[in-house]
Formats: sequence, structure tokens, C-alpha cells
Amino acid sequence: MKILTKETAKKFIPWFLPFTLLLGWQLLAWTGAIPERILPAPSKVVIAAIDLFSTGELLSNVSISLGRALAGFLIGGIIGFVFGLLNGIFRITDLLFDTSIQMLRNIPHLALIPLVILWFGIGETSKIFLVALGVLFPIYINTYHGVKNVDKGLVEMGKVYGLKGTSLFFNVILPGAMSSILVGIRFSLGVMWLTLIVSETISAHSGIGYMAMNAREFMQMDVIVMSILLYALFGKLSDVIARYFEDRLLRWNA
Amino acid sequence: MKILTKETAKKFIPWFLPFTLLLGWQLLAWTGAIPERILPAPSKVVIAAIDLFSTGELLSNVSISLGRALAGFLIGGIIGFVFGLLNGIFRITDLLFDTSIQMLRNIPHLALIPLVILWFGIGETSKIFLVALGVLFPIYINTYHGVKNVDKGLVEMGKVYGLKGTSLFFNVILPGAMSSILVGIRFSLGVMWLTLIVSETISAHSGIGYMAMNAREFMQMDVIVMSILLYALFGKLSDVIARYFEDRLLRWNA
Amino acid sequence: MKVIKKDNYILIEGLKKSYGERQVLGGIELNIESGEFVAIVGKSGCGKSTLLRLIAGLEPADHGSIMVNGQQLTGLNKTSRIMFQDGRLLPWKQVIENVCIGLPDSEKIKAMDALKQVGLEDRMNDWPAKLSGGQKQRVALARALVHNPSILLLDEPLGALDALTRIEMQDLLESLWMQQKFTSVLVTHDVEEAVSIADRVILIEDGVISLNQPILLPRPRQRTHPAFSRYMEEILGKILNRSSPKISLVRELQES
Amino acid sequence: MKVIKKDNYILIEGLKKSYGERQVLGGIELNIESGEFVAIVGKSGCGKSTLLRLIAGLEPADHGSIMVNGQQLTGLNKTSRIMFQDGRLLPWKQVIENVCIGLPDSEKIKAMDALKQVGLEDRMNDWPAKLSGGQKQRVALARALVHNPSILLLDEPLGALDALTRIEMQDLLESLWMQQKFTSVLVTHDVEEAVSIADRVILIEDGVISLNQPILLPRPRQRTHPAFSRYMEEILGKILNRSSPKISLVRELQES
Amino acid sequence: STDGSTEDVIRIGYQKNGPLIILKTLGTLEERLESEGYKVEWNEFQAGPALVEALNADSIDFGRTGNTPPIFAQAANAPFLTVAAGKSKFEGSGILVAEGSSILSLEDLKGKKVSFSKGSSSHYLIVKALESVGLTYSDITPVYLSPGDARIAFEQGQTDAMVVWDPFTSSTQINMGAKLLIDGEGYTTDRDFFIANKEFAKENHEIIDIVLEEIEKSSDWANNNHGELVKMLAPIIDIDEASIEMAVKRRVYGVDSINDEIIKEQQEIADTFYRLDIIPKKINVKEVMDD
Ligand SMILES: Nc1ncnc2c1ncn2[C@@H]1O[C@H](COP(=O)(O)OP(=O)(O)OP(=O)(O)O)[C@@H](O)[C@H]1O
Ligand SMILES: Nc1ncnc2c1ncn2[C@@H]1O[C@H](COP(=O)(O)OP(=O)(O)OP(=O)(O)O)[C@@H](O)[C@H]1O
Ligand SMILES: [Mg+2]
Ligand SMILES: [Mg+2]
Repeated sequence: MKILTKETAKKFIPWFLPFTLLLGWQLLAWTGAIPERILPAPSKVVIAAIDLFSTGELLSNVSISLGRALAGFLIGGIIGFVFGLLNGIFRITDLLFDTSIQMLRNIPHLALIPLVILWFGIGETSKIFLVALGVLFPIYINTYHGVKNVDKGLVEMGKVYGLKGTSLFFNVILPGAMSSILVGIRFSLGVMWLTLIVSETISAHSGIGYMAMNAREFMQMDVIVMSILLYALFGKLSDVIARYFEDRLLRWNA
Repeated sequence: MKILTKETAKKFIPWFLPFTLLLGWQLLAWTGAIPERILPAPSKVVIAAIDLFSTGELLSNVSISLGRALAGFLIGGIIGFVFGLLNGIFRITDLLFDTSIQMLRNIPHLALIPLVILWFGIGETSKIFLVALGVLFPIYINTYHGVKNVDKGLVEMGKVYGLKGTSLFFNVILPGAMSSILVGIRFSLGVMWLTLIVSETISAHSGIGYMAMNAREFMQMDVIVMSILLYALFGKLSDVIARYFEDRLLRWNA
Repeated sequence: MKVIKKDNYILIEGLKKSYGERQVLGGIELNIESGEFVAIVGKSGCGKSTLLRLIAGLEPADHGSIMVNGQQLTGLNKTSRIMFQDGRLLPWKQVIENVCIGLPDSEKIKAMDALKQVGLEDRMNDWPAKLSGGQKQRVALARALVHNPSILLLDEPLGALDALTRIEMQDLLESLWMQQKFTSVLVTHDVEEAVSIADRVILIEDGVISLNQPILLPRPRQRTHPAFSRYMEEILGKILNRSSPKISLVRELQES
Repeated sequence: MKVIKKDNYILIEGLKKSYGERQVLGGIELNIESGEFVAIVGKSGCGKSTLLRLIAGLEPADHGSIMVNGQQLTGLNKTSRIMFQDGRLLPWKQVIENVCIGLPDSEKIKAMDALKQVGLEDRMNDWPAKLSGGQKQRVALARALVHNPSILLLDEPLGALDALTRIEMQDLLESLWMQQKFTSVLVTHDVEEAVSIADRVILIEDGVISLNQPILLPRPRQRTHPAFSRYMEEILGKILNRSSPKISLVRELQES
Repeated sequence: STDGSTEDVIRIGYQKNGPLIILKTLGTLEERLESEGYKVEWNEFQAGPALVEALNADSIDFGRTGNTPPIFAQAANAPFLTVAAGKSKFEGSGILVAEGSSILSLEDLKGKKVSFSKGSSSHYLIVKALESVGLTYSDITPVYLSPGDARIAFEQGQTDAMVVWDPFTSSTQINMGAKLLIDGEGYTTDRDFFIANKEFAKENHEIIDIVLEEIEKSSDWANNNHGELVKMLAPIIDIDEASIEMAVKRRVYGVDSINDEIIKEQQEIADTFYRLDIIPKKINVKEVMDD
């Protein structure tokens, strides 16, 4: 019984704050303290969501964005991962690339758009490129950090016991860096969605980022707020995914 | 002699790639392969920079942005750090806040602007708020990860030897989490500059983000490219700062 | 230095501890008098470290109780210091700082003394990563000693030390203990060490205490004392006999 | 199992190694014959582990050379396996996987055997974090043995083991070595262990070899053999006499 | 970009809030161009500058913007031509103040916070309006915000006045009860402009003429079917019908070919922006006008 309540508490406590906020907001809206036009009540937002959902618009926006997000995530994630590994392991690639990557990472997507359009046009490529760029760095930096911090003694042990190349990598370096890499993945799963709002300003007519920016343009506060909530949910979702992998891959650390 | 060349090589190799790119670009511009109006030659960009510099415009933009960036960094950094610690150490705050923070982190700044204007108006507060929000999460997530991964055996040892509260924190937990925290700081020093490009679209008259977006609006490619290069340099700068602290604080790990 | 400690007796009753399905301690009954020096021996994995962790209050027991000075132990045992089997030096603190851990500022000078006693005063400013295995162990020992605890729990404190250093450290332990009369529990795999330093040697087998042997030798202990080898034979015999068919070895040892 | 190893002799000449200002090895001269069992003893911090690391090719020497089978050693010594003083189990691999590290798939069955030999077959699926100190050490030992190396370097392999398990493991080592005749270098702080298993005992003092004592006892070694204790006295005497004023202790030990 | 077929494609950039959305929704251009062997690719942009950006990068061939983006494009040497203009639509552009505001005349704007989007037609409008009563640009505190954000700041009382265009004007008037201090009359015509990639315009003159013709036709339809037009636009722009109705009723859709008067209007904007240091060099707008 007690364990049961503890387990349920664990499930519900995290949602306490979001729901309290929602409730407070709804109450404030009802009492009229927040003017409807400016910040619609959660109930209105839900209605807007149902509306968009029933027309299929919401689902198609989300699924289009999801496609872009995943493509970008895969490309950027893999590149970031590979560079993180290389630079973490080899002194020479570290010297060659790290500075460049640290510089590249600091270029705002919004400022890059003119160049991205020049290079990739206004089609899907540019959108995916921007997502990839955004996802690259959290994964890069955490992979790099993870690899650099693998216990030197264990690497030495691995080498002495005849591991090298891929076997050293898969048996020692990767598992040793895994916990840090997962932080990078968690972060970049969020960034993946975030970047869409910038990349979908490039001549898009669908996608969740487009939906949000479009709503902002025409001051559809209910849609803006709905997009924000949707993004928040995706944030939680990326967290759940990352945690799932953590639980699986870091079992030994429990 | 040999050590000298090795040391100098270490200094120069990282700049090899950026300079090769710049050189290639300049050559392409000279041969006319890249039309001026699309991507101005580096020399043109330098001229634009000198121009903006001599009028004092560049300096004032950068210094205004720097003020916003630092204010936001301090606020967001401290909040992220504190929550990262609390949630890393205490089960109950973890349950209470982590989900909310994971959700909050995924809300794009661009979509948030209407709400930010609503809450904080169009003055400096909103700009600093956005920077703080951006900086918060990398620091949060890495502090959290760092604290969670401090060797349990060492914490146990500290407790047995009479450390508790702040002394346990400063002697065991903080140094144990430091390497991960520094990754967060490195990341957020970049984000600090990045966020400005969004926050300085809110009724700004100056600042590097404003300058970049303004140039984009008015299609001044030389200024856009200059801003991009400036951002890149700031990225390198944040890296240098983070590395300095790494060298100082992680000496024991050398 | 303080000389007399107040009562520090430990009463252990029906102590049980399992990890998952595996029962490690299955009903330990043990009284340790204030100021007594008890050594615990037993096969690898028999639960020696676990018992020490329970006495230190680092883990809750499944059943039974531990009373320290008449008080039921709940949570950390604040009167005790434990020296862990795996050293646990803080890698980000230099040797001297590691020894100072948890000391009030006024007593930090003692750290230097302790370091001198374990023969590492010239390494005070080194990082732990630069020490040899035995050096690390001695730093951990110095750290435990400098706290001047009422109850000192030592988990294989000398396991990585050569014969000479080991004897020096045993002497150090014995003399400190004679001066300060703290209650001491020493886990060791070395029966000779146990006999030469403890008032009582306890053998853990199958989760319970199977031998509880007071050592009634005069101090300072002489390894040449005729009773010394009888005690060793007795204890080694119990260890080797019961759980192993290699009688020949036992006989050898008993004969020597 | 393979029985005969090819030549695995080691020639060490004028080996010097410093860490920063501190000279650890100051000119080691040592020849180890193929199939010989050499034990190294010496005070804590005298450079035993360092010498082993140099033989394994984990660190470059400052001066001098190491020849393995007539070949100058540069980089990793591929014919050797070293068991580290600090165990170094991979925390993310279960016990059996840790033993399998670096084994070709075809030989993975041997891992289970090795685990059985160190008495841990029932722990094969545990994470290393759940093992006791001595259990970890035995897993590391199993890992080193299963590789069937031509040169086996052991750095205090039995330091955390109780008397019984220690004797079992010594027997295991000796019998494997007798079967397979690998060249073996054992660092130990236990002189009795050194005498009871090695062909030759080497003492390192002040960075050089100050004693190089062949042990000419028949195998299997009997601790009751009259020469056994003479060897021990000789070596212990050298260790304790030279560097310590505690003559009384030495005398005690010598008399016993 | 072609999709691999031999068919030619015209890539048109449009904004939701503009005349091309009508043409797109009616779908008549596709039918017409199909017979010419052309396909139509519609690309949506949220703002004029972004559309010009894409035109500059040769990602679209044809598009519509307001009256200021072509000025910036020309200042940046973008390879484009202005092929036609829209009708004057100054009634829907103006300066809004809150109901009961103390600002009763242009003179009252002195020292006030006025929001508009930088470099937009509203920017020009406010400069002209200030000049007309002897004030200068520096007499107000400009607050640069895009229309959506500006509206929030305005409703919150963060700004005293807002310069904007339809349907933002009408929506603010209707939903917030804001008042038009002045509209654009006498200050600006606030026309649309149709621009095309220079090379494309030269090589496909007939196609552009067809497009303009179709725009003309759709405009005629729009002018004559306000009811249906409102119904068409409301779900697309997603603003209440009343606001859209107000907006469409006070403008006329259509295409004007470039004439001297239009060139003069544009030159005036360019000169003003040069004077205000918004563009870095003096330009002659005639150079990019296709007449
Ligand atoms: N990486 C290092 N940097 C600096 N000094 C080191 C390093 N490794 C070892 N030393 C020093 O070299 C000396 C020899 O160390 P080593 O580990 O070889 O000793 P050892 O004989 O194995 O001692 P023990 O029996 O305590 O394990 C010690 O004084 C140690 O502090
Ligand atoms: N955290 C844990 N989870 C599961 N099992 C554990 C855990 N800690 C210890 N054990 C098991 O409990 C038993 C007793 O462990 P303990 O460390 O007390 O042994 P020990 O007597 O100290 O042995 P050694 O002499 O080898 O150090 C061992 O079998 C060990 O594997
Ligand atoms: Mg133990
Ligand atoms: Mg050693």
C-alpha cells in the first residue's frame, strides 16, 4: 500500500507545478484579471487545439515538423557525435576542428538564414540543415566531454587486454562516455523542436514553427499559447525518451 | 626547439580551418565565382567592420549587447545552477521541478515574445529575461547531471567524516560536479550571445542582435556576414573563458 | 591530546542484512566494550565490510539493532569514523587537504602530524592520483586517525602495505589506541595482524559469528610469545578447516 | 590448453624512471628467464608498480631498455597481461563480461572456467559495484588468467584476500603456471607469499635491486620445509634491518 | 526548381496578407499557365523582406511586396525588376491611438512612444506625417516591433501610438476600439509592388504579363465580391470577418503599370530613407522599374 502511494506520488508530483499554473491562469481568466484577448484562458486554448485537431491541421503541422525534426536530428546528431568522438580521442582532430566548431556553434540561425537560402534555397533542405546545425552542438560538446572524461585507467586496462579500435571503443570508451552523451541527446531532442521555429520562417506553409510564427504575426494568442504548450509537451517527451535510454543504458549505475 | 614548434603548432592548427575558409572565400570572390551581392568578399566585410568601428557604432552595439548578455547570464546562470543543484541533490525538488523545467526549456523564444512583451514590456527587462531563459537550461541540465554523477562513495565518505550542508557541498559535491558544470557554462556562454538576436528584435535600437537582424531586413550582406563572424569570435571567446576555468578548476585531473 | 573517551560500547543484537535475495548477515550478536579493540576476520565476501557499514550507520539493517552507548543507532553513527576498504580520497584535494577533511580549523595542524606518522609528510601537496597504492591507503589511514574518533572502524587498513610499513602502522595504531582508548573494530584478512593487535578476534562465517576469541596476551604484544602462535593456529584452523578440504595446508600451518 | 610457451625472457638494463623531480627507478638491472616466476617485494612507494607498468609497456622509460624475447620493447607489450593493483573492472559490464574482455569469441567459454576457479561462478551476472573488495580482486585475477598470456604481470593480486582464499588462489596460480610455464612477475607485499610461490624474490630499495634471491625449494612448496623460514628470515631481515631502527621486531620475527 | 519534368515552373512568393493569396485561392493562374506549359509553385513568406531575400537568392521568380522592400533590395543591388504596382491603399494604413488618448493631433505625438516596424511603409508614413506638422523623426520615441508584437505592446499601454496597415489597422479599430489619428491620405499611397527576378523577367516577359493579367482578373473579382472575399480570407488570415470586411472595403485591388507618378512616389521614399540613414546610398528607383 505504502509503496503504491509512493509510486503514484512519484508520477503525480512532477505535474503539480504545471497544473497549478494552468489552474491559476484559468482562474485569473475567469475573474477577468487577464483580458481574454491578450492571454486566452486555458479552456480557450484547449478549444483552439481541438479545433485545429479536428480539421487535421494540427496533426499535419506536427507530423510535417516531426519529419523535419527527425531528419535534422539524425544528420546533426551523427555529425556532432562523430566529431565529439574524434576530437575527444585524437589530439590532432581536436586541434584541427574544435575551435572551428566552437565558433560555428555560436552563429545564430536567424542571422544565418540569408546564407542558408543562398546555399540550400528555400526548400526542405534549408530547414533540415538548420535543425541539424542546432542539434549538432549539444551532442558534440557532451560527447566530447564524455569521451575526455572516461577513466584513463580503464582505457589503459582495455588496451592491455588487447582491445583496440572498435572493440576498445564499444567496450570502454562509448559506455564510459554514455551518461554524458545522453545529456547531449536530451538537450538536443529539445533543440530539435526549437530550431523549427526559426527554420520554418523560411518560406514554409506548414509545421508547428510556422503555425506559431503565423499566429504571432496575426496575434492569435490562443494559437500562440497552444503552440507554446505543445512545445512544452514535446520538451517533456524528449525528456521521457532520454530517460528511457538512460534507464536502459546506465543500468549498471543504478 | 622541438617543444617550441610543438607549442606554436598547437596555437596555430586550430586556426587553420577558419583561415583556409576565409582565404578560399576571398579567392572565390576575387575570381568572381561568388557574386558580391550574394556573399561579399572578406575584404569587403572587413571594410564594413572598420566603417562601423570608426563611427563607434560597432563598439556601442557590442557593449550594449554585452551588458544585456552578462545580466541575463548571471540571472539565468544562477537560477539554472541552483535548480540543477537542488534537483540533483534532493529527491523532492527533483520531482517537483524537473519536469516543469524540461518543459519550459523547450519553448522557443520567438514564440514567447508576445508573452514576454505582455509580462515585461518592451524595455530591457524582456531582453534580459530571454537571455536568462536561454542560459538557464544548459547550466541546469549539466549541473544536474554533474551532481547526480558525483561518486556516491565520496559523498558517503564526506558524510562519515562529518561534512554536511555547505561543507559537504563545497568539498565534495561541487568539485565532483565541476567538470560537467563547466560544460554547461561553456555552452551557455555561447547561448548568451545567441539569444540576443531574438531578444533584440523587441524594440531595440542597438545591440549586435539588432544590428544583424536590421542588416538582414535591409539586405546588407556585408553587415550580416560581419555579424556572423563577430558571433563566431564570441563563440571562440566563450570557449577560451571556459577552458581557462577548466584549467584552473580541474588541475587535479591533468 | 585527549586521553580518556567516554563510554563507547556497542551492542549488536540479531543483526540481519540482505542484498536482494542474498542474505549477507544472518543474525549477528556482538557486544563490544568501550575501549575494546576487536578484529574481524572471515572469508572474502562473508560480510565484514557490510557489518562495518552497518555499525557506521551507512546502511539500515533489515532486522535487529545496534546500540551505541545505550542509544539505538538510526542514521549515521556520529561518534565513529570509518576507513573504507577502497580508500576514497578526494581526487581534487591534495594529500594534506584530504587528511584535513571534516576537521575544525583549530585542529588542522594535527593533520600534518598524522601525515608524518604514516610517513608521507613530504607528499602533502601531491594529488592523490600521483600516489602509489600503499601511499593512498596510508593517507586514508591518517585521515581516519586524525579525527580522534570515539569509535574507529577500519576496513583492511593495511592491506596494500609491505611487511615493514605494515608493522610500523600496526605499532602506530596500537600506540594511539593505548593512549586514547577509543573503541576499535578492525577488519583484516591477516590473522597474524588480528592476533597481534586485537583484544578479541571474531570470525564471521555464513553470516553469523562462528568464533569469538579473546586474545589474552600482554601488551605490547610479542609475536614470540608462545601463546601467540597457539591463538593463530586456533583461528586459522577454524577458518581453514571448516570451509576447505585442503587439510594438508592447515596441518602445515598448524605444525609450523 | 596450450602447454608450452615459446621463449619469453625479459632483459632489463639500466632502467630509470622519474616522475617530475622524483626518481622512482634509478637503474634496474634484471634478467627474467622464460617461464620463470619472479616475485618483487619492497616498501610501499618503492616503485614496484612502476616497474611492472614499464614491463607492460604502459609507460616509456627515461633511460635504459627492456628487451622481450630479444626485441626492444617500444609501446605496449603485446605478449603480456597485467593485473592492476586497483582492479579496474569495467563498471558497465557484468562480471562474466569483464572476464571475457579481449577474448576471441571462440575462447569465451574459458571465462566461465576461470570464474569458477576463483570461486565466483555464481556471481557471473552481477555488476562489479555489487561485489566485495576481495571478490572484485578475484574477478580481475580471473580476467588476467583467462588470457593465457606468455608473460603475466600481477600487481598485488591477492592483497585483499583472507588467509584461506589467498592460499587457494596461490595454489591456483602455481598450478596454472606449472601447467603453462608462462613467465610471471608478481608484485606482493607478503614475503611469505613470495617465498612460497616464486623461483626468485627481488627486493627493490632506493630505486635499485638490492636483493636478488633465488628460492631453491622443491615444488609444490611446503611452508614446513626448514629452508622456507630461512628464506623468509633472510628477506624480511633485509627489508626490516636496512630501513628501520625497530630491531626488536626483526629479532622477534627472526627468532620465530 | 524543376521537378525533373520538362515543364517550366514559375516560382511565386506570396504573403497571406496580400492580393496574391486571392489568385492562389481562386486557382485560375494554374489553369491559365498550364496551357503555356508552365507550372506554378507557391512559396509563402511572412514578411516582404524575407520574400525579397529569397528573390535575391534566386529561390523565387516573382512576388509581391509592400512599397519599401524594393527600395532595400535595390540598395543591396539585388537582381530584380519592379514589373507593376498595385492600387493605392492609403485608407487602411494610419496612425492608431487608444480610445480616449490624449493624442488628438499629430503635434501631440511629440515625445510619445510610437511603434511601427522598421523600414516598413509605416515607417515612411510616420516620417511624412511628422514632417507635415513641422516635427522631426527624433521628436518621437520609435519602438520597432512587428505588427503582431506591436499590437500587444499597444493594448498594454506600453506604446502611445501604433502605425500599421490593414488588416491590423481594422482589427485594432474594431477589437480594441482604437482610433485612427490619421490615415495615409496625403502622406503615402502605400501601394503593393510586383517584382520579378531580373533574368526571369527578361526571358519570360509573356509569362509575367499573363500573371499580371490574372492578378488583374482576380482583383476585379475581389473588388466585386466583397462578401465572398471576406469568407475566403477570414479562415486564411484567421482574423475576425468584421475586421477583414472593413479592410477590403476600404481598398481597391488591381494592377497599375509603372508610370512617372509611381516612380516619383518611390523615389521620394528612397530619398527619405537615405536621408534617415536607413539605406546606405542614394538610389535611382527608375533603374529597376520595368516600363
Ligand atoms: N603518475 C605519477 N606521478 C607522480 N608520481 C608518481 C606517479 N605514479 C607513481 N608515482 C610515485 O612513484 C613512486 C613509486 O610508485 P609505485 O606505484 O611504483 O609504488 P609501489 O612500489 O607500487 O608502492 P605500493 O606498494 O604502495 O603500491 C611513489 O612514490 C609514487 O608516489
Ligand atoms: N551493494 C551491494 N549489492 C548487492 N550485493 C552486495 C552489495 N554489497 C555487498 N554485496 C555482497 O554482500 C556480500 C558481503 O560483502 P562484503 O563487502 O561485506 O564482504 P567482505 O566480507 O567485506 O569481503 P572482502 O573481504 O572481499 O572485502 C558479498 O557477497 C557481496 O557480493
Ligand atoms: Mg570488504
Ligand atoms: Mg603499487
